[in-house]
Amino acid sequence: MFDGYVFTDGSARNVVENGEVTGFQVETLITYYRGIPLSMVHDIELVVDGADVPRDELVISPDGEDWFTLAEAETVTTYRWEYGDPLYVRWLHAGGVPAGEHEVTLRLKIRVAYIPVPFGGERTRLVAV
Amino acid sequence: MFDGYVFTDGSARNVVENGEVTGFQVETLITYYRGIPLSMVHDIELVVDGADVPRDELVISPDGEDWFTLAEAETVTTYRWEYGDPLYVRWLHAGGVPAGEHEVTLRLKIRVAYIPVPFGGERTRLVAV
Amino acid sequence: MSQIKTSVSMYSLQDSYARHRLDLEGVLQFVKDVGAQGVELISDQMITGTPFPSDATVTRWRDALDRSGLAPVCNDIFINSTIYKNRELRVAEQVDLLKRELDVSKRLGFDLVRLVSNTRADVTEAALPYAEQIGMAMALEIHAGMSFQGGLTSEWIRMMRRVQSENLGIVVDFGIFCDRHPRVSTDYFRSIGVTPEVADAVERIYVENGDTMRAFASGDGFGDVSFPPELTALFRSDLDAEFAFFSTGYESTPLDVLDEYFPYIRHFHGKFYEMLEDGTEYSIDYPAILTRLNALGYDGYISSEYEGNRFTPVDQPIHDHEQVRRHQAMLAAHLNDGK
Amino acid sequence: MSQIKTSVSMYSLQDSYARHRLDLEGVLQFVKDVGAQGVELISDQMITGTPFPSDATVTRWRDALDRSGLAPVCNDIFINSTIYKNRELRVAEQVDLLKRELDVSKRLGFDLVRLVSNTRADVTEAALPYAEQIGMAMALEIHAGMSFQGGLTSEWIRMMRRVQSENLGIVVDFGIFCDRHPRVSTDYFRSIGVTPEVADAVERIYVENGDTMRAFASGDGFGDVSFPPELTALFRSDLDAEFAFFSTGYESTPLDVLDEYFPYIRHFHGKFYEMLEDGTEYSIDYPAILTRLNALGYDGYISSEYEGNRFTPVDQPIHDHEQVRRHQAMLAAHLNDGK
Ligand SMILES: [Mn+2]
Ligand SMILES: [Mn+2]
Repeated sequence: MFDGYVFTDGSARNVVENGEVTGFQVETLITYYRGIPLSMVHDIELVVDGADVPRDELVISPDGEDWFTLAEAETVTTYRWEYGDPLYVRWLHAGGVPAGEHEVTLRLKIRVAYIPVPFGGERTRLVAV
Repeated sequence: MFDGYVFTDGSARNVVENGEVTGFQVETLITYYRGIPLSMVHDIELVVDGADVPRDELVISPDGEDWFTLAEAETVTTYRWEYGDPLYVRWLHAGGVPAGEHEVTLRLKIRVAYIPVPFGGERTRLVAV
Repeated sequence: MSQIKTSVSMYSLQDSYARHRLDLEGVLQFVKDVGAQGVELISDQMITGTPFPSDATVTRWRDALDRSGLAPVCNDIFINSTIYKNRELRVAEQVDLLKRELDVSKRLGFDLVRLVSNTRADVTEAALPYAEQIGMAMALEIHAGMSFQGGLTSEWIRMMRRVQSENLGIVVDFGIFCDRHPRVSTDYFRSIGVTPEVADAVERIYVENGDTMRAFASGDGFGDVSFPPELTALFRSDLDAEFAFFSTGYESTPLDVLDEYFPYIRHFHGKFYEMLEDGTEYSIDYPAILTRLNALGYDGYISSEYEGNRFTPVDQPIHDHEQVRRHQAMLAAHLNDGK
Repeated sequence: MSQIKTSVSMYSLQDSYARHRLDLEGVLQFVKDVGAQGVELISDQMITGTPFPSDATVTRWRDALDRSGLAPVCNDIFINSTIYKNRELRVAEQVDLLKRELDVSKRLGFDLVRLVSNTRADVTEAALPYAEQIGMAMALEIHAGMSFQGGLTSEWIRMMRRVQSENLGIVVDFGIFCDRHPRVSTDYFRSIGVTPEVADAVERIYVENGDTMRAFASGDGFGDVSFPPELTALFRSDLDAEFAFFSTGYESTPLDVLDEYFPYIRHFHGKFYEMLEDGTEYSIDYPAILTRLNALGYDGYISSEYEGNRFTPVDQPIHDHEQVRRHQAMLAAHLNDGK
């Protein structure tokens, strides 16, 4: 029901830092109707051209400045993913993805108050890099 | 240097709840000079008559009312272990330890501000239960 | 003479806000323009930095609220009991979070908060002295799928009846009065691949039993669900079970509960899924409810709470403005029914 | 004319407090009775519920402080950067914790906090506008083993020199002026099994090099330590290495640093390990330091900070009262040296 908020159109890009391509990044809105502490992001999966990105190569950021691995994020209660703001999901991967078209799937799970079962959404896009 | 604060004399006892012996418990003061959030208790080991107690059978409490496994305690920032107050360390073990004398070792490690290496203390006592 | 008033929950405009068709000021202006007298907020949704928004953020909200002339009716709050992956928060921790939510609600100009369903009775009771001290009322939402028969809800209500405080009450969500299963939900699940026979069967069971919550579920919003064999025989995928479970989030409750709980009711969520062109709601008989409320002498607010947004197929436009407009028009047309 | 004043850090009475020989009021009364004019607190140590003590706890402290007539000189604070096992807190999170510590220090009646060594410069600078706003000064402790040459300390001092705020400064701990390695430390480590030849060698290297910090360590309080081969050849256990490393927590720094940093010094920790019967400290030449401070015109406080407690063999009595009494008597006797 919140799939439409997953994986913002046009957000996929290689990340360039100091002239080097250091990774690949997408953005998403929250699959919920309110903002939550980052620690309530339960899981994120990124699939590029059919291959799962290793979980420990993913980092997330609510502001594009401070980045956390998914393991770190489990205790990040002090940074908020605001409703209507993007979460940045970055694959730390030297060289990023090659130029051209790629099939990319983003899956997101969050925890909500008093509900023991995390829920979320997913979306696949063909993106040109 | 703080070993003298580990394992309070006379604190070892079997725990009786509703007429049943449900475990074995010791108390300790902090191996430091200030109070800390419970999450900064890095590790606790209890050895009874030469046998290590399995880590997941240990629970700790700063007040004797709310108890946390060591895994849970990693995120317990809201309960404080006050300086000069006991921490209760309980082995959840039906029947407790048999009546008689036992050699019990308590080891404690905490994390402190800005120091990456946890430190603590240990103490062995012969206790009569 | 008693007079029911209308408000709009900003929840209804969530998609407009998330996709930047409306900002905070725009949402309030819209609510004003559709004729509501009051507004309901979800501070976690549109107040940046909640529960510790900056003074500038609070001032921006209060200035916009003042300019709109809308009454701040209710703030919908949550206790993030699942904030850590490795454990659920203990009572004392939840009490601290609840107090923070009361504080921010007060700063934002409210004197009533809606507690989300399944908020614990012991947590609420422990925070009550603080709520009384700062002048905040706490009202548990009675929401379909987790309404009166739910374990945590009934425990909370027992606490409320025992304690008898002016600062405790309930918010009834009209989703408990769904005479028909919302077809927008069925259509949405069909669009993402629910087995058509499952969709038909769920709709049929809803009709036969009044609702599917009583047929399948525990009333706690999650936990054990038992589907009848004639339904499970049709399941072809997890999505089928998900849809069947999801259908238990609507209830067809007799309006008599309004009489029974009237002394405790602080506010209503005018839940709606689909406003039709003829000015009626597909699932909920608003004229009947309003007639009953006027008979009881209700003089508080009913908030338009649009939930159809989540049943719009991916990438299709969400007509939240039109839906809210129609809903407020319907409330206005029937506000004095039965008087 | 300038006049140095004396205070006692409640740190000195930690064992009396932990073992309930003195309560909070008793500690303050003791400090008053030994002749100090001021008191230094570690709020994490003796103020229950820090950094959010109840109003009752704060009132109890302030009433006892008022009754004692002692001046609240400094509160020693910590930023729990290691609060989570799985990561170190980020700058923004540490800034929030620092602001909380400033708030509680203010509530407790202080206008100066001591930042523990290795507090980050960027964290401090980010909290500075808030400190200025509420009228709190933040002074980094210059502690032996992590003093001027330490990476984080020198970074902090560069920040302090650049920013030039009345609300930034340093607290110098006299542990940086250890002419001799504290023998109570050596004796303690001997009592728990350090190899006697290692104990002798460390003492000898301290004498030969002025201290062992310069001989072995990085000056950051942890991290890379390189022991000379003639020492490691004697190691028989981890305890030997631990003792050798621990010895780098004392420094023999020329008193000229007092001249250089005088404009920035807000307060002193009169560290002591062992007050002798003749009224001198075993490791630190107090008359020389006091003479220099009077020459500079220092008119602030020096807090008695007893650290010998931790070197008392397990289950032996800790003579904190007698040690503090002797230390205050020594300060009184030499307070005007060189004037
Ligand atoms: Mn509702
Ligand atoms: Mn010091």
